[in-house]
Amino acid sequence: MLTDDFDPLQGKMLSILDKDGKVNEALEPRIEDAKLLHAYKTMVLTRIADDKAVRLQRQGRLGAYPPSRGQEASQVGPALALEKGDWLVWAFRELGALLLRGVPLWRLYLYWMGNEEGSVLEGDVSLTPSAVPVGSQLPHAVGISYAMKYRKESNVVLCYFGDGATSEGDFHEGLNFAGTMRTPVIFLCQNNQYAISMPRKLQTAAPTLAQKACAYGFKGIQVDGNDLLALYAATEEAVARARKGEGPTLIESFTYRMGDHTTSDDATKYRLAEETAYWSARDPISRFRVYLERKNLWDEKREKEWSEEAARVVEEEVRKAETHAPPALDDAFAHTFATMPEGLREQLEFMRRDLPAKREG
Amino acid sequence: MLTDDFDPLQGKMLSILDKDGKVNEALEPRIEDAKLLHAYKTMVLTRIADDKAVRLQRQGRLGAYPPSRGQEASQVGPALALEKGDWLVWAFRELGALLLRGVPLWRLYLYWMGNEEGSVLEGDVSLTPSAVPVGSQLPHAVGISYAMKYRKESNVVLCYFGDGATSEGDFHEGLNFAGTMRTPVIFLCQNNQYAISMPRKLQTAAPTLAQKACAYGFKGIQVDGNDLLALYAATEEAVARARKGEGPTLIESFTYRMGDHTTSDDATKYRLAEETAYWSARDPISRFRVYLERKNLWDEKREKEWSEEAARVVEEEVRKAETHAPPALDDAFAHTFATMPEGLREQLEFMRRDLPAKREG
Amino acid sequence: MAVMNMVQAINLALREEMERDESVVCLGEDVGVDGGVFRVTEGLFERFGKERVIDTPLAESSIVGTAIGMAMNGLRPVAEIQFLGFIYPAYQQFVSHAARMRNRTRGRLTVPMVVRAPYGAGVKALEHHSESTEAIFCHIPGLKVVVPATPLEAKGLLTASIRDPDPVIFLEPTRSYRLLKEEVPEGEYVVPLGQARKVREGKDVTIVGWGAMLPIIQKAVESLEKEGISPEVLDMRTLAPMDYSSVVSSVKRTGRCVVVHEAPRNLGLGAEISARVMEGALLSLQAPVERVTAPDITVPLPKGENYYYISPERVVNGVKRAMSF
Amino acid sequence: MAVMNMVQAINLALREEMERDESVVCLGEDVGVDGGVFRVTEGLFERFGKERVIDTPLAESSIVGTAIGMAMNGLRPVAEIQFLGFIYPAYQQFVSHAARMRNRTRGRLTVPMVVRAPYGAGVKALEHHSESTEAIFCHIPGLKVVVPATPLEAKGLLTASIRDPDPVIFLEPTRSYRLLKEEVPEGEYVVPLGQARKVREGKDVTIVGWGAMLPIIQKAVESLEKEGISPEVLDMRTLAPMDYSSVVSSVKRTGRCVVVHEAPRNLGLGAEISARVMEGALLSLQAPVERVTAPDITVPLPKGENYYYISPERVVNGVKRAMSF
Ligand SMILES: Cc1ncc(C[n+]2csc(CCOP(=O)(O)OP(=O)(O)O)c2C)c(N)n1
Ligand SMILES: Cc1ncc(C[n+]2csc(CCOP(=O)(O)OP(=O)(O)O)c2C)c(N)n1
Ligand SMILES: [Mg+2]
Ligand SMILES: [Mg+2]
Repeated sequence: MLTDDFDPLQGKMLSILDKDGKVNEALEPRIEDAKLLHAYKTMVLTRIADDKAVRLQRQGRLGAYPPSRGQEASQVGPALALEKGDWLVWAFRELGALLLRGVPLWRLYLYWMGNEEGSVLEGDVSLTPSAVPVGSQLPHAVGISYAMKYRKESNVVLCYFGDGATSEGDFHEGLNFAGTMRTPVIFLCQNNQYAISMPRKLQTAAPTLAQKACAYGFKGIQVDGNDLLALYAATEEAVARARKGEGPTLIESFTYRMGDHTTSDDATKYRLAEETAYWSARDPISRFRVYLERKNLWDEKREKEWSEEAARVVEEEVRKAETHAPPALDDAFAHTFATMPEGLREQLEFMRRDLPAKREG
Repeated sequence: MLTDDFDPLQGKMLSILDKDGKVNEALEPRIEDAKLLHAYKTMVLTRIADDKAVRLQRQGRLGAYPPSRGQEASQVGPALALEKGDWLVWAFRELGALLLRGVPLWRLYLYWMGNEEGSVLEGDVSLTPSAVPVGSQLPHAVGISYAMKYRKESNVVLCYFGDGATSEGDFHEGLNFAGTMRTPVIFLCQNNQYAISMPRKLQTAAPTLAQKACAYGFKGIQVDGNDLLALYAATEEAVARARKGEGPTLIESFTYRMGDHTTSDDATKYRLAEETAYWSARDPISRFRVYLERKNLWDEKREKEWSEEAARVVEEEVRKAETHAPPALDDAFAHTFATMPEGLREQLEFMRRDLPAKREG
Repeated sequence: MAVMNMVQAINLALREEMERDESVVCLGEDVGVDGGVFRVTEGLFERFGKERVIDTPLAESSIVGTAIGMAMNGLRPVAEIQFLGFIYPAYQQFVSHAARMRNRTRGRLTVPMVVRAPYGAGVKALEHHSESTEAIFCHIPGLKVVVPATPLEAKGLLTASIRDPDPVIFLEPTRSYRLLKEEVPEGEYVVPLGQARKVREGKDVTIVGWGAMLPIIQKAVESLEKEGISPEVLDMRTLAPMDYSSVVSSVKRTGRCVVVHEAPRNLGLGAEISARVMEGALLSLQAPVERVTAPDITVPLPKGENYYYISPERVVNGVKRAMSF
Repeated sequence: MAVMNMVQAINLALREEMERDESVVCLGEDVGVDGGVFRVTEGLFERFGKERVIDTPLAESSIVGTAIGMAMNGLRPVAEIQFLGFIYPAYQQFVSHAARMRNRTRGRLTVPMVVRAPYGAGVKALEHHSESTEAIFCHIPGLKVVVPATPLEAKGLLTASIRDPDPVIFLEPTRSYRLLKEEVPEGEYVVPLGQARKVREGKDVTIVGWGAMLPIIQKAVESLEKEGISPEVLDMRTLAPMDYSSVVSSVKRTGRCVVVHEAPRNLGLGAEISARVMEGALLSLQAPVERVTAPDITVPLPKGENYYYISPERVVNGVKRAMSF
């Protein structure tokens, strides 16, 4: 068991693919080629889409946005271990995981543009909406996984959150519930070293976040968060455990937020260029590319083709989002309850009259 | 360091005085005789006062009451390690600790009788009021201790709570704050094996509560909670650490609630007589009495004298509480703000007229 | 038809809904083995087992948050919070998630959850056990709040709440738990949410209340009648979204309105009812809407509770003020 | 006297109070090194050091709970909650402790704490960043709630709040943070809590608002004046305990009242103001109190915010309804 071999209380961290793309073969997970390629392409797409979102924000075409740059492996790696029917519960900085799950990019842009329609998802997607209140989604993950267990389904829940979230009461309560109920849930902490300006070491006096699992009677493991293989391996093991009814696991993905907290933030106020440079040299995408190239699955030509293709896709999705109709007044009222109460209907009709004409639609 | 020698992660528990009163001399703390006697007498007084409260409730002379029986050492032992100026932050089942700190028993009775005047305390008592919302007092302990640290005082805070409280978000947030701020606070968990009907093992999947400290970067220790010497020793060490600026400690006092959760509860609904019998044989008072007798500090005669004296004191305090004036209407309004706002004054005057005559006074 | 008190009626509703629908589960502190501190869930653990009647750790935010997750994934959780005074740690889960999950997912994910909590003063309880903070939930769009006044009502309203597609906070007046027994039918009995109940017709004044206020209002009515005053009494029973139009149309006939509640006056539900009555019936009003409420103070400990809670005399006084304006 | 915006004025008040009184400390998420996400605490960390300007872990309940403990033990903490929409986890600490510590200890322990939080809609923010849930605090006896409308007011009210012996929730309208600059004095400048401010005298209608509503009301007033309507405008500024008597006496003169707020209508502060006006001035009222508020829905994302927030036109419409009743 990786969780036994890499005990955070003994200062161990799981790493499989080093910063230069060299793989530790003893630990290398078996992943089919198509899946590896899919993961890589999704990471590249994530980065391009993410950079685009930041630019759109700067141009006033999109609202405040939390960039994912640097965390692509941390997002894509764990989600790669899921099957259809498994749920993904996320916070707000998980673009890569969402794209891997097939969420249409233009919907996400639409959401960040401030259009409620961006939250529409077709089909049977096992996905919660973003959870901006930090840590508040963890109990949901427990409840969702409880329902799976109750119905004797073999699905699991993968629940993302940040290092900052580990300080919230809901983190504690959620993990404690999951521990006592032994539900099939994997808690994936993206420790990107900061909660806005707060460095990880001031967030808690514990040397690792992974060791917090010991308070809940299950295992925790710290993983190189820029190493897709390590993330996949740790998550796969945790998923298997969960499917067998052996309960939850806490995974700390040790990564770094290369960009600002959001486009409203200026990270240079609280961190040094050297630090960012250090992490730059540990980029999750480039090392995974080396790995694929060594496996002869990738080359310069494919790289060029895919980045062009991805850029094209991103532009197309932006266009789709930007040409989407603005929300209608009715839509702001429609989803308050399953059936609109009489009083609310009256308010809607009142607002229709009361709003200055230019404002509607 | 006891916290190193008795690591809860290794399944160790500190015990000094065994159930028959035999002392482990290697670990025996040095406590002056007068202090030992004071502790013993307080434990006996606590038991008598506690039993009395239960009887008063049965007679309709006092409201719902949470009995302390069985937890006298767990309450008195830690508080014995405090000095004047140290704060005590408690939950609601800490009668022994309050008596040791000199809180007048009649005030406590008055409080449990439902008279607001029971909360009046004269002088410079470093004591919070009871905190019924489980776990909610922990952040207060952090803030109080922060103020000490800020003013460079050498005082500490001793904060009591139950095993159930460890599941609340405020437990987690409080310990985490204390860990990062390194404030002088001792978290004393009275694990009495139940939170109302919920057995400790269902409260959390962690094998011990003490090990939860590992999530916050400081030490935790599990202590025989019916062993006053062990509690004193562990707390004394933690207090010393705190005074030196070395931050918090979590102490799990492994004890047992011999009575019902409160007088509204019926513990036979959820636990077996055998269990209670097992713990009965581990009574904290009788084993400490043996210890004192072996030290020639106590004997049958003194026992008899003190139990009579304590019983007399208790009756006197009951009388004082029962003859206390009922609260006045004004008092219900007086402490809402430092200065009564105009609108509230109007309400008070209105209520004076509106209340049926018999109700006032 | 059996005669039962409110605790038994709630228990019956829970049992029947659990039998009818496998997706209904109960969770909370002490709801299982112990049967609940008020015995409301008694026997359910034995009947339905620990997967469906879940004793949870002591953590309200997670009780509600877990119930939200369950509800999003196909279950119909009925969570218990031991007293309304301990629900506050879960407030974020209500406001930021339960109330808006439907809106935030454009109807894709919903939260058909019930959170039950005993509430209200007058039972000589400890600190924090007597709160009436219904207003803090009623103010939040997307939440339903229900309070039953009698055993029969409790059965019908709880059944409707469990079947409701949206989150419902079901507040049970502790003072009424064992106050009164009445016939409660076994089997299907549903009281639709969102409709006030006319308890009594009258022509001089409309008295509006809910939950534990009803028996008190009833006593007041008896003495008012002796003085020749004929009150109409409305039990609002769903506090959000509230059936304000029933109040307005009643006041249009009676010309006077007295609202009775145990919450503090400032921003209690009486404020909104008062505002709506003025908006809807100003020209019919012969006196300002009278609010008979607790004062704006913390609920006193039991020996001072008479300074706080609502007595029939205070209701009578309120009606008389309205009559003599 | 320097000309400054509200962010600068608040910063100035904090700095001066910290200089005046060593027991004043600031704490919260990102208040230290970063100077706050809105730059409100900028420069304080450098000036007063990390013992007095404390970057805390991300945990609202503990931020407020720790501040309560600090206040009980002689400090005067000024805690920041990053947005009002994230304060809910701390709600128990406000209701069950801050609001009643004085009462529960019969005056022995008090909580002279300020909790600051940006709030309100209209700045194109993310979900949960636009809440106006002041009502849930105003309803709780023992809490004070303050909202400044201008930089000068902000300085004076915050200074008073920090010196106040009771817990104050100080809500800063994000929309007004940088909207307007005005002269703000350095040194002692205190605006007492609990008193409304008459922004403008008028005779036809009383418009009541606070915070970010004031500039909107101002615009409405300009166009109303052109139509020959003369509104009186009151800035309530302390929302709890509120200076209702100023409203009542104004309405007694004008005969009409319009309340403007951004919170949902149901149980928003408009309800209480409406009820008090009826109670205190029914016979002077020539129209029902008009409430110009947000509807009872979740704050929409930015592209839909026009469906939610208050515009000068909507205020004008409200006044006209009141004038033509
Ligand atoms: C309950 C709550 N408090 C505060 C905020 C404001 N806020 C947004 S993100 C953030 C930091 C989150 O840090 P972390 O959990 O590490 O996630 P990251 O942003 O690094 O991905 C804060 C404080 C919030 N959204 N929710
Ligand atoms: C926040 C909160 N939830 C629920 C309750 C009701 N309640 C009172 S005591 C108690 C159990 C407390 O257990 P524990 O912390 O172990 O303390 P003990 O009673 O055993 O001393 C509960 C659930 C409460 N007081 N506060
Ligand atoms: Mg982070
Ligand atoms: Mg216990």
